[in-house]
Amino acid sequence: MTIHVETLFIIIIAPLVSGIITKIKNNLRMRKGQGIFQPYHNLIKLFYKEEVVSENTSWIFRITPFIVLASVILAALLVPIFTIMPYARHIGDFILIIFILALGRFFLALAGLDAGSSFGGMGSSREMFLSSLAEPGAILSIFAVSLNAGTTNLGVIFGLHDIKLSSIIAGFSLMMVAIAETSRMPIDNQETHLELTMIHEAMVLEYSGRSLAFIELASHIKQIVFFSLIANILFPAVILGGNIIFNIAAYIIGILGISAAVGFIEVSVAKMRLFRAVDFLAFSFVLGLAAIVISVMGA
Amino acid sequence: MAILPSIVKRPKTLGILNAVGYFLVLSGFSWFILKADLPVSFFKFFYIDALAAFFIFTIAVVTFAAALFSIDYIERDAAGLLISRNKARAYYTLFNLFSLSMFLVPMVTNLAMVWIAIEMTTLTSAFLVGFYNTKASIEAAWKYIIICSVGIIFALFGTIIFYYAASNVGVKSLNWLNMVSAGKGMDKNLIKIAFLFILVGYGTKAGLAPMHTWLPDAHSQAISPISALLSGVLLKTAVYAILRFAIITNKCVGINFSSKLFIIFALVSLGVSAGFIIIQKHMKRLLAYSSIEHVGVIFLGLGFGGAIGAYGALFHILNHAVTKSLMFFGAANIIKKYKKDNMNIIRGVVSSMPFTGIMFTLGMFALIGMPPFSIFFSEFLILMAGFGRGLYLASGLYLFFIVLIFGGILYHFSKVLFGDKPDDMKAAKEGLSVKMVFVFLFILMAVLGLAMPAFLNKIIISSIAIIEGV
Amino acid sequence: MENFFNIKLSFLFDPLSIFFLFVIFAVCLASAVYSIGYLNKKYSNGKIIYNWFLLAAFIVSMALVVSVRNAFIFLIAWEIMSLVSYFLVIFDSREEKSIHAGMIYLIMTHVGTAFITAGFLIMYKYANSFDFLALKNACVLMPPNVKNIVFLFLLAGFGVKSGIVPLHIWLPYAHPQAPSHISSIMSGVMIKTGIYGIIRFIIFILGVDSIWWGVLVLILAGISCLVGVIYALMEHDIKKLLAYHSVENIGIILLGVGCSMVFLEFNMSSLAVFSLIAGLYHLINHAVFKGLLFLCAGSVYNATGNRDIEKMGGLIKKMPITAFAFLIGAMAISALPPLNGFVSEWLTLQAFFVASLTGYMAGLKIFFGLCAAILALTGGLAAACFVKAFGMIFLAMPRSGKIEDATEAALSMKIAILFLVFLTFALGLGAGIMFKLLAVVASCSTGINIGAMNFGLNNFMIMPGAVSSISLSTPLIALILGVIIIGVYLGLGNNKSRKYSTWDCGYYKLEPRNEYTATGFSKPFRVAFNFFLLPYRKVEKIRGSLYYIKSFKYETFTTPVFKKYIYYPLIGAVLHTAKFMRGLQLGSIHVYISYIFITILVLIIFMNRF
Amino acid sequence: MYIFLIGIIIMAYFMVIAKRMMSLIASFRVQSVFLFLATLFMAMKEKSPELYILAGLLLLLKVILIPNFLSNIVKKLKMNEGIGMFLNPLFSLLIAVFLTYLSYMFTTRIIAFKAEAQVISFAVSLSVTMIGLFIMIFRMKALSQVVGFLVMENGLFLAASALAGGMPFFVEIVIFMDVFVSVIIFGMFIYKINKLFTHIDVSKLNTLRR
Repeated sequence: MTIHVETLFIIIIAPLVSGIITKIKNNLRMRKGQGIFQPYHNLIKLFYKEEVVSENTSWIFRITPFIVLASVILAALLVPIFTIMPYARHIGDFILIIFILALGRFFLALAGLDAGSSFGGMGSSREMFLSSLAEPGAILSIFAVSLNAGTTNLGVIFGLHDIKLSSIIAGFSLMMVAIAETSRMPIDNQETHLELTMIHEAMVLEYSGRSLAFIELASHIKQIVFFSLIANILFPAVILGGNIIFNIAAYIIGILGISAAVGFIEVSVAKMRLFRAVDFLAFSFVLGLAAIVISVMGA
Repeated sequence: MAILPSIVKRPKTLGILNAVGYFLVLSGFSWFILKADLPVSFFKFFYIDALAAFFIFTIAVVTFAAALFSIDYIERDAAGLLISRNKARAYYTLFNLFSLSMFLVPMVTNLAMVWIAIEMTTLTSAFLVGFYNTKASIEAAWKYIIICSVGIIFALFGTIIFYYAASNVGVKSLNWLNMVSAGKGMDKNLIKIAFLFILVGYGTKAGLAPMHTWLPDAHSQAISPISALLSGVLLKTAVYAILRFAIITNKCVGINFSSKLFIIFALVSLGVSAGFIIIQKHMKRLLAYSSIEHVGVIFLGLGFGGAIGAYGALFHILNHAVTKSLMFFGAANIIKKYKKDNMNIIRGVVSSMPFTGIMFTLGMFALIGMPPFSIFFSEFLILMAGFGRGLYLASGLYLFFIVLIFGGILYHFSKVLFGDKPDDMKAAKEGLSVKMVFVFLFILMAVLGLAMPAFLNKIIISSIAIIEGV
Repeated sequence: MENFFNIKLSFLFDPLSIFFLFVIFAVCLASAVYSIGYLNKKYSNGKIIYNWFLLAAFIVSMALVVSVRNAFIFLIAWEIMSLVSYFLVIFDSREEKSIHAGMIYLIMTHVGTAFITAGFLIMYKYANSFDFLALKNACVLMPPNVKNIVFLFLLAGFGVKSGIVPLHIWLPYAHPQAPSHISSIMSGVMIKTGIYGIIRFIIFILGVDSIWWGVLVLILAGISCLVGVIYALMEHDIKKLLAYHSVENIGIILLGVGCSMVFLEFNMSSLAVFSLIAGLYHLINHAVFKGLLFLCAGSVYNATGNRDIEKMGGLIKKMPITAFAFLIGAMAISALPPLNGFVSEWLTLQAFFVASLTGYMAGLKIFFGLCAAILALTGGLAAACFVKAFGMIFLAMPRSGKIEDATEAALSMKIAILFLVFLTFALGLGAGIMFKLLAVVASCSTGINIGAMNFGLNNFMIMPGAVSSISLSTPLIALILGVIIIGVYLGLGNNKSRKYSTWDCGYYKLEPRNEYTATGFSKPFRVAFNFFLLPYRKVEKIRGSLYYIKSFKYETFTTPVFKKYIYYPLIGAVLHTAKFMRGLQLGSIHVYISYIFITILVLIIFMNRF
Repeated sequence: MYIFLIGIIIMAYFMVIAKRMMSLIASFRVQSVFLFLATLFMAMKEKSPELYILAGLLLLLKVILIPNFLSNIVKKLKMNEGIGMFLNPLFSLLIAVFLTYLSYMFTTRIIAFKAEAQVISFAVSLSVTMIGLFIMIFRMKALSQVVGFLVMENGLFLAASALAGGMPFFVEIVIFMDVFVSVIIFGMFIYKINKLFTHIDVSKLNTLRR
């Protein structure tokens, strides 16, 4: 029954990772910055705030937060964290994760359109645009990784006993996808609410109170799901032997490393124009293709 | 029957009597086919074998339909003072002479007599083409009679050479049977030349491109029941003549010579008709060009040869006769109703004259070879023959042209048939006789494909035997 | 020869036919029920009877097409199907537009039929019979180059019917013009008869002969996917949008089929069966949810009287059930778990994965990877497109006055729609069972015996053990999602909230014209794919005076690439030749006679050539 | 024998270059006379009564009746003068000669005849037919087309009687009748044309196109 613990664990630490990233950014920017537990405070605050709902909205707007939350939690269930076999290995595989996340995104985009404000529409449009362009890169990197394992079964994949060049490249490709999906720089900027630049934030602009809390939480979880995948691809737990302690250690190191990288990227690059983002994703696609080629070559 | 008009005065009764007469002819002849064991020949001048019987049957069908249709048509013309009563009577006289001469063609056994009969059809129908004495119709008639006579001269030339070739091997007669029997020994070159002349000569009459030029004019200007006769059966009589000579030729120089010629002419005709159909404006001219197309198809079938090809060709002759006459009658009604022939102006026929419209629509789909109508089957058979003989290029071209023509006709007629009718126009009622014609033809059109009548199948099969010269 | 005309009307009820019959009857049942309410007020009684007559004929002909066992009768049924559907397309035959659409449709499909006929007749030459099984036996002896030609002919012929790019142009014309229940049948079922033809005549009868067949099909399929979905994104006429999505989904189906053709050539039987299953599964899924979407579109069209989604909005409040149904359809077609579209796309992706794992040559492996990428991109774009469609039609504020008095559809229409919604769920959640059934169909049509294979068949999950060690269980997905949603909702859902108008940056009142438009929504895609769409715009200033501009009119268009660079040149060439030929017949009798003269001379000169 | 043939061919040339309708008809008459003589000659040679009768018919129809009929038309319609042609006489004459040459070559090349006489007469008849057609092609007036038609007819008759010593008798008779009837019908149509168009220049009859 450690499994539930795992999933609960990442659901709990998910906001923390965001906090850490923010902390790292602030430190890099020579600021004091907020504590790493700030996201929790935000969530709690939002959770007890009164909710303001636009009167144009329909039930779509209402159920979206729950669906989004559910989808990311299901994704979290699919991801192996420190034990090889994920809880939900009978439910599906690596490919399913992409589709599950797509479900949440679909409803978020609808909700963005629901209120009838042009920000929401703009946000949904851009979100769908970027995510649809991110799909090929994601699927290629998944394929590359899975080709090394001979299956798309996550448990088997992360049970690999050797680490291949193609997997690493695929990991980087997935990293870029993750940046796009978790609306980080240089694709999107979580910090600003400047109308013309925001993407994810614009989409959820109409949400407030508890619904917003759910959506925030969902995006934290989504982020950690991606990070866990990448961490498991780049530093598979098994390098350190099957021991559970070592696994946890490896996992935490991985997550921290990735967070650091993300934080560093966020402060060091400027946000791209929407149509430059296409090139960014195209690059991830090319990386994924390269990964496939290499893994077909057998490296 | 030619005397009939001199007795009866009123166009209507005249027409009815006429139609009844042709009905008797049709039914009598069908009975004759059923009963008599072909071939039969009486006093060595008339000779009816299966092939002839088949053609006579076709002619009988179409003439009957035309006669039935004429009743209403002529009466309305006479009522509308387009033509005087005498003119109406003249019409029936000519009609009868015309159909008599057409009936004569397959009946006589002497090839020169065949030639004369065909020349007679030209001479009699010329007046029917120029019936309305308008400038256009007279022009059409002149072109028709001149071009056909020129063609027919060559046909006679060919006949003479045939006769010479036959007499060289000691058969001093133009009797078809003797010539066939003598076929083997004749001088090959001579026969070849003769057949070329025959093909060009009768081909002119049959409307093979590039000798087809008279056809669209004549068909479009002729009085409508006659247009049906012209493209329904007149062309077929010429085909019959060519067929007769082709049999002799094949006996003498082998199948390939004639089949090559047939295929070439057929493809040219298909191509020409396709081009002209696509850019056509006038309904009856379009139908005329489609007749050229179908004659091409028939010759393609004869050219592809083999049992299947010949079957397809003969079957196609009947189908085309039926369908095309239906189309011409429909066009006649439409043109009478809308007072114009330009397909860019006529709209919404289905809503303005439901019965004719629906019949015309179905006829159109039959004409462009859609199942379950009969033409689909014959065209398919011919295609089968083509592929069966491995003539891929010819068959491919055939398919290509068929598709082009399909597109062209659909493009023109779908606009004419559907769409909005002119506001001032109210839905029309057709006369009983007209309805009868349409129903009669439509039944033939629909039934022939699905369920071939046994006796027809029988005579077609045995005429194939004749064509293949066994 | 004598017995040519009494070909016996004989049937071949193998699993493949039965599968297609099921698809046909499922969708046609819904559409027929739907049409009761749909036609009710709009048309006269005569028109309605006419509709029923045509509908019956249509269904029967389709059923014949997929169940006869004789190529000639198949051809007849095929043509009759086209003819009847033509009459259905021009059902509102008063509009020039629908006449034009019907014409394009019939001409295109006739071109296809010509190809099919040619293919059949070449096969007949070897078999001397039109019976399927006889053909099948004869095709074994056929020389490979002939086989290739037949393959190309059949692919072209059936490709027209199923709307493979670049033969797809008739779809966006014909589907919108037909009445909606007909569009749902045409797009849901009729274009599938093309797929049936491909499976029956290329896989079953002809037998895959070389790798490039499969690869060609895959390439065409990939192109169809992308082109279809991109055009759909640019389209704002709801029914045209759906029609383009049919092109896309046909592409997805063919991805599965082509993959299986490649495997057949490698004779990796289990994989061949598996990927064919994927294709068939997507086929039935598409039939169901596309039928559903078209019916919903029809209800919307009935309620609002137009098809332009820019003029809609807020309908979810007026017609909740239709909105719900449309949402389900949209989720299914954008492959969102746990609905059926997801299952088949997942299967297809698995097929590609295994292909790129075990394909013989490296190049092929990478090619399969690319196919997967294309499929993924297509899925993403489809999702975007349906966010646009659903959002613009049902959400936010009405964009035109017409919407205000829109009402929910009639009872029969609702029943039909909900029936299809049920099927969508059933196909999604019953994936295990469907997989089992389809395995039988696929094995029959590939002639591979799956008895030996370990397909780990299970009612609750797909475990293609023969292919790889993974499993997918849609019921569990649904269960978990449901539990979490309901749990969270009951546990934490209730919260004090108040209604207030949307935040409008202090702008005094938010109006529909402030809303985001469909054009705006698809702008990023238009820019991203401009290399293919070749968009251009027209800005029109209506000036009050030299200095004062009353209003702007901004229109944007995309160039119809295929029409412009393939079809117009062809038609132009034909017309040009025809116009040129016009010179042959200028009415001069002398010229006419000289034709005869020249003919004679030429014939005499070349006599010995004949 | 050859004299007649040469006469026939020469007359054909005359017709090609003839400038006035009357001279056209006249030369046709003369040609028919030659034809008649040729037939008579053959009749004497072969001693066949049928050929005698044919010759008689020829004389009656082609030498007397038809030319008179035509010239009546000419007189009635007053269009003796100016007989339009598309080519100038010299050039058309060249073409006519070329046609003769062609048909001679053709005859000698292709067909294996029994007797020399037949070769010549066949060549002549063929060329006469061709020339008749040629006349129909390059003469504008309707009447001249009729004459061309008759010339072709003459060629045919020559061929028939030269090659096969005449077709079966009754056939010949009927053909004669047929020709006569058709000429009369042509005449009627010419009258109609003249009535409607006030000219018989058929090159202007080109309203029906494509």
